[in-house]
Amino acid sequence: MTRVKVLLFATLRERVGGAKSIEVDLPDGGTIRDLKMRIAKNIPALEQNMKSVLTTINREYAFDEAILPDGAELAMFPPVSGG
Amino acid sequence: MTRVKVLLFATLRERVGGAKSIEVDLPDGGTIRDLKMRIAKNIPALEQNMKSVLTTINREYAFDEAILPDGAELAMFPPVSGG
Amino acid sequence: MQLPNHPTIFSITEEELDLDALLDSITLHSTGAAAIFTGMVRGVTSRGDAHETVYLEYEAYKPMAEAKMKQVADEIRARWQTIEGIAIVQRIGRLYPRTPTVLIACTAAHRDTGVFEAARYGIDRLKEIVPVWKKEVGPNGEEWVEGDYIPKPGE
Amino acid sequence: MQLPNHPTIFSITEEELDLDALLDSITLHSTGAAAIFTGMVRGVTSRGDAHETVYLEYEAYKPMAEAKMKQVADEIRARWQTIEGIAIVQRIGRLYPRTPTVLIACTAAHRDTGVFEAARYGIDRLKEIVPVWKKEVGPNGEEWVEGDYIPKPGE
Repeated sequence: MTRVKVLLFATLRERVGGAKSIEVDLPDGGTIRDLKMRIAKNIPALEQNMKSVLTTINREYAFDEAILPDGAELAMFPPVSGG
Repeated sequence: MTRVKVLLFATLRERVGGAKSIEVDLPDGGTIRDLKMRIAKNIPALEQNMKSVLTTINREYAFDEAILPDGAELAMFPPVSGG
Repeated sequence: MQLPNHPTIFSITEEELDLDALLDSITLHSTGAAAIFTGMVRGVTSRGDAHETVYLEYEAYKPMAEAKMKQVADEIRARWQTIEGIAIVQRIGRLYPRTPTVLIACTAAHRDTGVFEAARYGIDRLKEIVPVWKKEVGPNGEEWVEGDYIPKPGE
Repeated sequence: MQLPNHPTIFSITEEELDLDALLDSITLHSTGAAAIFTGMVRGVTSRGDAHETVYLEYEAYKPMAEAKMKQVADEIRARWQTIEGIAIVQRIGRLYPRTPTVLIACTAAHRDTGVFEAARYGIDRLKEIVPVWKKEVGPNGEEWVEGDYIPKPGE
């Protein structure tokens, strides 16, 4: 098991009371899909968000099959709305 | 005969030593074409310019057939090049 | 088509252009987007007859130029009825390389209803019908820049 | 395709946008044209779900947002090789109606080689891939604005 830290933004951050990040334990070699499933299970406030959330690994968009590298910077947020 | 004053800009003004305007005597009821012919004849420095010059009456573009109204503001200049 | 609160700014000026102030003056409470075009004096030109420029000397037939700027703004409003504010400013006098010389700015509620096209139309029309001329002064002498557009009746 | 002297400015900032300074920073000796897009906070919105806005609260994933702005600039240079300078700036924090929030500016030697299209492309891409969000605060409560673009692998 590895403990991974995930940065949260916008609605996701609000759902967890303003926390800038959460930490989750995952089996080694876990994927983005595993991460989302674990968050949906462990943090009920974020369960709904896991369906449409965008995920990044080291500041690049990453998708369900991607394996989480050791020590990577992970983030989750809704589709962007800047401008 | 009426004496008309014509404002000059850009190359035309330079051709007459920087004068901002010239004055020409024209028969009453004269047109832009008459004005250009008279200038070409009376002011040799401007003869070449009369072929491609733009003319305005009261700050609107005017063409060869237009009759010069009494007391109108007349101007002549080359195609514009601002920006 | 100009609504009473839709600002139109046009001027021939010898002052430095202030983009932030001009933009502010055409921003309404309903404005969400602006497209701004500016032209600058090029110190070096590669396209066509390649050359260097020391400075440009701009001259205008001021009252007619301002009237034609107003006409360009009216033409923009007739084509893009979504446009809220319009600013058209031409700086004149002696202007050196890198100096902004002209500005056309158009505002609207959203970016996809014509602001870019309106600003492009505005600068194209300004270069056709607004009576402003420039003399180019280079290392080897000076030359008036001549346009090539002949206005048609009604323009 | 970026030449060594072709400036690219990108930033997430809490400071007021300074259009004149930004334009100056992407103006070369060979520059003759600039297209600038700015977005502002609308106080009143008529299109779609009509509503009023008291202010917007912007938030960014700053290091990734700046990296994605750099990517947008690279995409612009790959598409329009005539572009000289590019500035992309997003202001964040609490921003009130009429305030410019975002700027995309592109410069080139001439106006007819893509500056307008490049600036339009830039703001469209920023709204797709640059991680910035806004919460809208109105007279009757607040709501996060949700985008609808899902980046594809490699974006």
